[in-house]
Amino acid sequence: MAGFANKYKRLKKSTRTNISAYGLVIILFVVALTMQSTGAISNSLSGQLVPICTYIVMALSLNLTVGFLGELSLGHAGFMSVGAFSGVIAAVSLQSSMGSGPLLLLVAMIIGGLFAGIAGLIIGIPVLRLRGDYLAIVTLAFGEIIKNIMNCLYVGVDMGGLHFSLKSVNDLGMENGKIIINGPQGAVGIPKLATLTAGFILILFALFIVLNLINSKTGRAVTAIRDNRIAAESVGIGVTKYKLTTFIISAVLAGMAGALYAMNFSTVAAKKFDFNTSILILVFVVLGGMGNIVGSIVATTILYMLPEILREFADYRMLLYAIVLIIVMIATNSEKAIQFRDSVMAKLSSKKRKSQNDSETKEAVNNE
Amino acid sequence: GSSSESSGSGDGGNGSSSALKIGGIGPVTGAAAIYGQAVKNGAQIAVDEINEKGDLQFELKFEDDENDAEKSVNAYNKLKDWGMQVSLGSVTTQPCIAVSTEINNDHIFALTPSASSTDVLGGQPDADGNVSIARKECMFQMCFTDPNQGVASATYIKEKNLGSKIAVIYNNSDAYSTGIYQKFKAKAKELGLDIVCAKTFTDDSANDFTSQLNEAKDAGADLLFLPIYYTPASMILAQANKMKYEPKIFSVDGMDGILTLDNFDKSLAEDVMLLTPFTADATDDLTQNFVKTYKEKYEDTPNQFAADAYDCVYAIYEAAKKASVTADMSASDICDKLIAEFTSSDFTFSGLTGNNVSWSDTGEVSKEPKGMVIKNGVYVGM
Amino acid sequence: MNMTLVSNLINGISLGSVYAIIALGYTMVYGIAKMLNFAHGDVIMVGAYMCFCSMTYLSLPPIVSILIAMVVCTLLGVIVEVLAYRPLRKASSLAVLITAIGVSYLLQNAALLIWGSAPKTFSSVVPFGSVSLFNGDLIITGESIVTVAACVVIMICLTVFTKKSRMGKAMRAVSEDKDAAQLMGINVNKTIAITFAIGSALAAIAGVLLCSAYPALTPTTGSMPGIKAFTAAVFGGIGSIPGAMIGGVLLGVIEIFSKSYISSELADAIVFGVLIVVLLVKPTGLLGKKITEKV
Amino acid sequence: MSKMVPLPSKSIVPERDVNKPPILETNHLGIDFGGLTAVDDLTLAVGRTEIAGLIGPNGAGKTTVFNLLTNVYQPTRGDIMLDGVSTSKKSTAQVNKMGIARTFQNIRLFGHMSVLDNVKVGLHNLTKENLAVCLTHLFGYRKTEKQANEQALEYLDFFGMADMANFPAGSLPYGAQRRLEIARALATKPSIILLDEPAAGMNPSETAELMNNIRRIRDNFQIAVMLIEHDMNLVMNICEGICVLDHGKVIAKGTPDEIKSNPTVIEAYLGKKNDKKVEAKEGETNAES
Amino acid sequence: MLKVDNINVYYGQIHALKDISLEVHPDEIVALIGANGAGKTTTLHTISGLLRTKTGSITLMGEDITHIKADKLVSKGLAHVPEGRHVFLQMTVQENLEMGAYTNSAYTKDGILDVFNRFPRLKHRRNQIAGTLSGGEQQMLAMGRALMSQPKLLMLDEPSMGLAPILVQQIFDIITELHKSGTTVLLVEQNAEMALQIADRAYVLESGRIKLSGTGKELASSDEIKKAYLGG
Ligand SMILES: Nc1ncnc2c1ncn2[C@@H]1O[C@H](COP(=O)(O)OP(=O)(O)OP(=O)(O)O)[C@@H](O)[C@H]1O
Ligand SMILES: Nc1ncnc2c1ncn2[C@@H]1O[C@H](COP(=O)(O)OP(=O)(O)OP(=O)(O)O)[C@@H](O)[C@H]1O
Ligand SMILES: [Mg+2]
Ligand SMILES: [Mg+2]
Repeated sequence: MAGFANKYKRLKKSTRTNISAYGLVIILFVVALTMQSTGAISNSLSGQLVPICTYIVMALSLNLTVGFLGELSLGHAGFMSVGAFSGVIAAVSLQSSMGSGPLLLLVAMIIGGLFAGIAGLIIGIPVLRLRGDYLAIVTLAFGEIIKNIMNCLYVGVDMGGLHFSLKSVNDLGMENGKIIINGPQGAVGIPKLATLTAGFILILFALFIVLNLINSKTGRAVTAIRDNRIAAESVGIGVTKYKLTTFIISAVLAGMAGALYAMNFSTVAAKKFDFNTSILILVFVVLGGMGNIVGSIVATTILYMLPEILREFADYRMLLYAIVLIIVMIATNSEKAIQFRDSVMAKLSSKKRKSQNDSETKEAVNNE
Repeated sequence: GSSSESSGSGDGGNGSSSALKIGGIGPVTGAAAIYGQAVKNGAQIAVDEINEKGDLQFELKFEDDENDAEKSVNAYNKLKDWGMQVSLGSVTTQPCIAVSTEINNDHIFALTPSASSTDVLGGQPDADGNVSIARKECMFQMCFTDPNQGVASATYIKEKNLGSKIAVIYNNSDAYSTGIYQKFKAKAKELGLDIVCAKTFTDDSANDFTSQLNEAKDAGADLLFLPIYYTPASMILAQANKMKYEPKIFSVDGMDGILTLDNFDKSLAEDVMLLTPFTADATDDLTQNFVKTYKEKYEDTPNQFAADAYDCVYAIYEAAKKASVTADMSASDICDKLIAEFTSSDFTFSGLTGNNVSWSDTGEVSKEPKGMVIKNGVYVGM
Repeated sequence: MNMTLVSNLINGISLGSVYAIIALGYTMVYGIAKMLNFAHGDVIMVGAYMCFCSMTYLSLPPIVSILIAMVVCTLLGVIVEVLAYRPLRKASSLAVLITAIGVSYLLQNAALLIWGSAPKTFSSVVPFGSVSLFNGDLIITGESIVTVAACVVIMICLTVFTKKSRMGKAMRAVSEDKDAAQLMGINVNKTIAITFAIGSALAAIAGVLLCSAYPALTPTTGSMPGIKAFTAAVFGGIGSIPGAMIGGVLLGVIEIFSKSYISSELADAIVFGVLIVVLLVKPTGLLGKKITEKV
Repeated sequence: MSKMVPLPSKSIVPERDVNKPPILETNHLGIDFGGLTAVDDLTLAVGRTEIAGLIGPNGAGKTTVFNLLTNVYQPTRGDIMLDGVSTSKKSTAQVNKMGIARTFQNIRLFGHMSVLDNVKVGLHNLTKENLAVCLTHLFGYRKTEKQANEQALEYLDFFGMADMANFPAGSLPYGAQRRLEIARALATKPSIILLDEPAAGMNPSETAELMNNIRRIRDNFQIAVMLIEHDMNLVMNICEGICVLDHGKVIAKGTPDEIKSNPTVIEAYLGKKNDKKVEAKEGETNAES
Repeated sequence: MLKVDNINVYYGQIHALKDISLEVHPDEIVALIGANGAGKTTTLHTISGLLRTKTGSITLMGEDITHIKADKLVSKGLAHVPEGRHVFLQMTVQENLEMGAYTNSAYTKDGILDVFNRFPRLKHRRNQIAGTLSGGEQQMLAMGRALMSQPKLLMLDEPSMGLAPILVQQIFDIITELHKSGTTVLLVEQNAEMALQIADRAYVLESGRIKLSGTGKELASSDEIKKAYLGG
């Protein structure tokens, strides 16, 4: 065991991140799956599994934009929205020809990712020209615009194919068709295709993409741009190209997560993907640690379950949630807390050393 | 508001306790908290009263969903863990659509007090005959469906000849409001009513209505139809008043509660007409008792959400007794029995929101909307 | 002349002025403390509730109620600053942002527990009614007049304050370089606390005026105006006081006009769309200073 | 066109081809910031393997010239030719691909990345990894990464920094950071490298090492070097041609000896005392930092 | 005037200053020299209250200032020109100088005149945004700004960094002049040669410890110093 731990320590940092990220996800999945199949899981927890998967993918996706690209995005739920609705349209309209199975889900997720990617491209081109908080506000604006447009979107399908309208159901001009998206009422009657396994595979896919990306030439370029844009330009890195690439990849992942999300509930409405949802995902990312993949996964899981755990406190639970959030932020980020943590860590490690080799430590102390 | 919520044994099994477990879901925090809290309180009063009677015992657990479909499903799962046998669905429409699917899959009987969209029940075609969702047999509604109210409103206006030029302001980001409006529009066309202007707002812009009002005024509308909840409606009334624009105002059950608004200038609501199944000012004993208890317990005046919830619990109680449901039955068995009872032709129910109320097997309620007009700060029948 | 047009314009300016007052608070805090204080909108809500309570429950006159609201909000702002934001002075701006969101949730949920979810109808603090012009074709509400006037006065006061006063100068210095400001003898913590105090007092005024014009008061009253005002602040160039004013007013006018003449469904999309276009043409907002980064 | 160093120059590199056109030429280059003319009418040329110096008082416009050469700023007037090709309308990144690399007056490293990765970022345009390779880590990813690592290590080795490869760049001592910045610039395979005050903040022994390194860069990579420096010891010792700027204008051009004795330069830049010192203690330090 | 007694300063785990003690007497120029990362800047930051010391004490003109924060020290006569200048980049030259007189507003007008006399270059750029000044101009501005509080003890952190030879000379001339007009100076420099020339006394810092101290002349002629810092 100790030997293994040592070997693990000697690995390259990126390899270590990879192992712990994939390992964590696989272990969580196996545990959840066994619990689910043996029935040793509460309905409450079981019902949260797929949403947790989608939010983990959302957090990974946002971490790519915020943690790695270093650009604050306050409208990430917008991509989730695009993915969710395009996925729903695909699933509902293809349901009759493909049957509702994993393949339909896959197609829905791919189409969701594709359209979110297109949205990412359209939004990224103007947005990424801006800097800092201005960029943040424009992503917020785009998030609101997407929500607003989705709120006015009417889609239906009948024998003649898909019908779209931005006005009302009546303008769809359908005959005996099926309404897929009904403006502010959103989509109803979505086939429930999402499963824990699908969520797990999507997380693995997102991890694969994100981890590979950051440990590659593109990843280095992106990190370089974040650390020092001017220097990155001076060594021949086209800033826009790499920012846009990353942004689009992030959007695609968010779109796929959105499609999975929609397929887990029989209904989904544009309102869901608002500023608050964007912020929620941002909270996952920031609490997990910017650029920290494992952190994102852990923080998402814990923070998603927190309000459910706090249900016992009835009316006070959201108040408690807010207080926990503030305290955790201060405890993990304030100067004093960090100093305190460092000193505790120092003491712990020195104790460890002491137990290992008492006399040596003493000498060292004397020397100091 | 506080609740005297008894904690469940949580062993997930059915019938281990002597009380029938009723689960409710709704927003008790967040922007829509008012509706969830009203339902929670109304249902709790009914449960307390029924338990006093000493025969069939109820236990109510109410979970928060922040008016969010996802959280509503989470809350539903939590209630399942608790051992819920009968459900009150979910208070608001969107979450209830999501929850009703789960409920139907799990075969648990549900009677929602307030989620009024037809999609909650499923199986109902819209104006063009398009069906978006199949019938969920376990789902029943206590409130009018949205189309129902739209049609009723148009008919009422036509019959009583309330206005010749109609303007509508509705909440485009709200399923309830949009649902009523769409049906209203279709029916109005059929009846030859003239809608001169239809303007929308969203939850995010529910502050300033001057531009909508200006437009209605310019279009010469003499009747303003407001298929919306009373909070934005109160602002519309205030702003119209400031603009010195005084059309007749006709509204739906969402308007109920406007008179109970804290500090509201009741003169603004003078002559407002509305369709509502319940008024807190009604003089019958049932209503007066309910209002009194509610005020004592929650220091607030109940609105129709509370009344519908109260009725829901009583309807379930009566049906359960008739169908000889006992607390030790499984949720699925109870569901079968209650569906049979609710859809049987000889089951009717009288409560706060209507007399001789019955249900069809589509899950819709059939009760008479009451046309009310506000005179001197109180409701008067029209 | 088309009176509806004029009336819409006036309503837009009036709504915009409320945004502007909120935006001024945002801009102050952002400009000096360099943080997006997403809890600002909720301070507005608290201010409105305080004013409501002292008017309805204590039957105090409006002026006194406004003052009480301002005092409470000022205290609240400073307390939040000291307890939640000050420990994070050296942390990343995102950590502060998330904390601010936590504070926002906290205030909303605390208000929900204290005042309940049912809306309160706010009685206007404006003592006079509407002014009717052109035989009643054009009506200007008292609230509009007071809001616009208050907005202009506040903007002028703030501009003079930051440009001329000693504290104002200290604020500018702190906003640029906290360490250097300290070396000039400026107490950074005190300066930031005062900034929060001013911003929060403004929020109280904004809350009172907002609810006077749009009288339904709930625990979430401040959220959307908060976001809109934040947009307005960016629109005008965040950190710039006249910018916040112009941004707010323009935003209000665009909102009302797109509701009236384009589409009320898409009004918000249009507002945000205009913001994006403006930022693309002028990346730091209408009056924002260009950030000069010397290479 | 006037050459910065009159041809044939007193080149210390015998094989330099004086007949080839210069690598870098500027033509009446100028830029205004609002009312301020930061650089005006700058016309100069740098030979293929020349070490050229750009000196002048603070605020003379030296850094601005570098910013113009790398298209960080777009010139108000004039144009720049790199190896006979105009660089106008190009982005900084494109100019780098054309062959101009630089360092910065205030160090701009990628502080959170490792030393090795900093150089690998420099190798960016020479590493053949398309997006598909990046996302999948297939299609020869290992091979290209290995190559990149080896190349990067070579550059580090050149500056004796190979043993620091895995440290975060931000944690390096100051002198090493300066060297790393140069290594990163070199990794882009430029035909001319621009160094903005490379000796700033260095002590005399570090400076001596730097001088040596600059010569090695030129000899080894056969490229031109243009540097800005206030350390006259360094400038006078290694530059073959020097251009003196003041108020954005060229006030003198020539060999170190010519510059040292130019009264205008002494007046504007070197100062009387300093000048004496430079003469007196030639070869010794007169280090500025 | 200033007495630093056995201070130990940490950055998290890093022990940056180890038992540093030094003294500055009235009307002295004391130089603090040492290689990069020796801890010179840290020492100045600790004295001026921007950093805390774990142990030891700092006394300024007889008053214990160990726990006094930076902003209170300005009015006690301490001015610190930080490394990297830290001028207010978005303010004009004039505004920067006005900020310098924050605790000393009565002196603003005269002070600005005085600074412009010393640094005529700044006068021409008085309305330019400081962020666009060249390095040397910014250094002058930072010094000028510090002088606006009419300090008794002026601490300078590498004032000659990045300056043209002629300006380095000027800066050192100004320091000597300031000293003559009664300001005590604590000077941190990498440019050991120049610093030792004008310093009455000097301390040599190495890896967070005081390694040597003595008069400027002594140190300038010490072999050890010559080797390490003077390129000899
Ligand atoms: N972005 C800008 N906007 C306005 N003025 C600028 C800008 N960049 C530089 N300047 C001005 O141009 C002049 C030249 O600056 P530059 O940085 O090129 O000087 P330098 O010669 O490098 O000086 P130093 O040796 O001190 O670094 C300065 O007066 C500076 O104020
Ligand atoms: N903010 C910081 N966090 C961690 N370590 C630091 C920090 N600042 C300085 N150090 C470390 O403290 C030590 C002393 O640094 P300091 O800046 O005081 O040196 P210096 O003598 O001023 O050097 P220079 O000549 O480069 O200015 C160095 O080892 C440095 O790495
Ligand atoms: Mg320069
Ligand atoms: Mg230093």
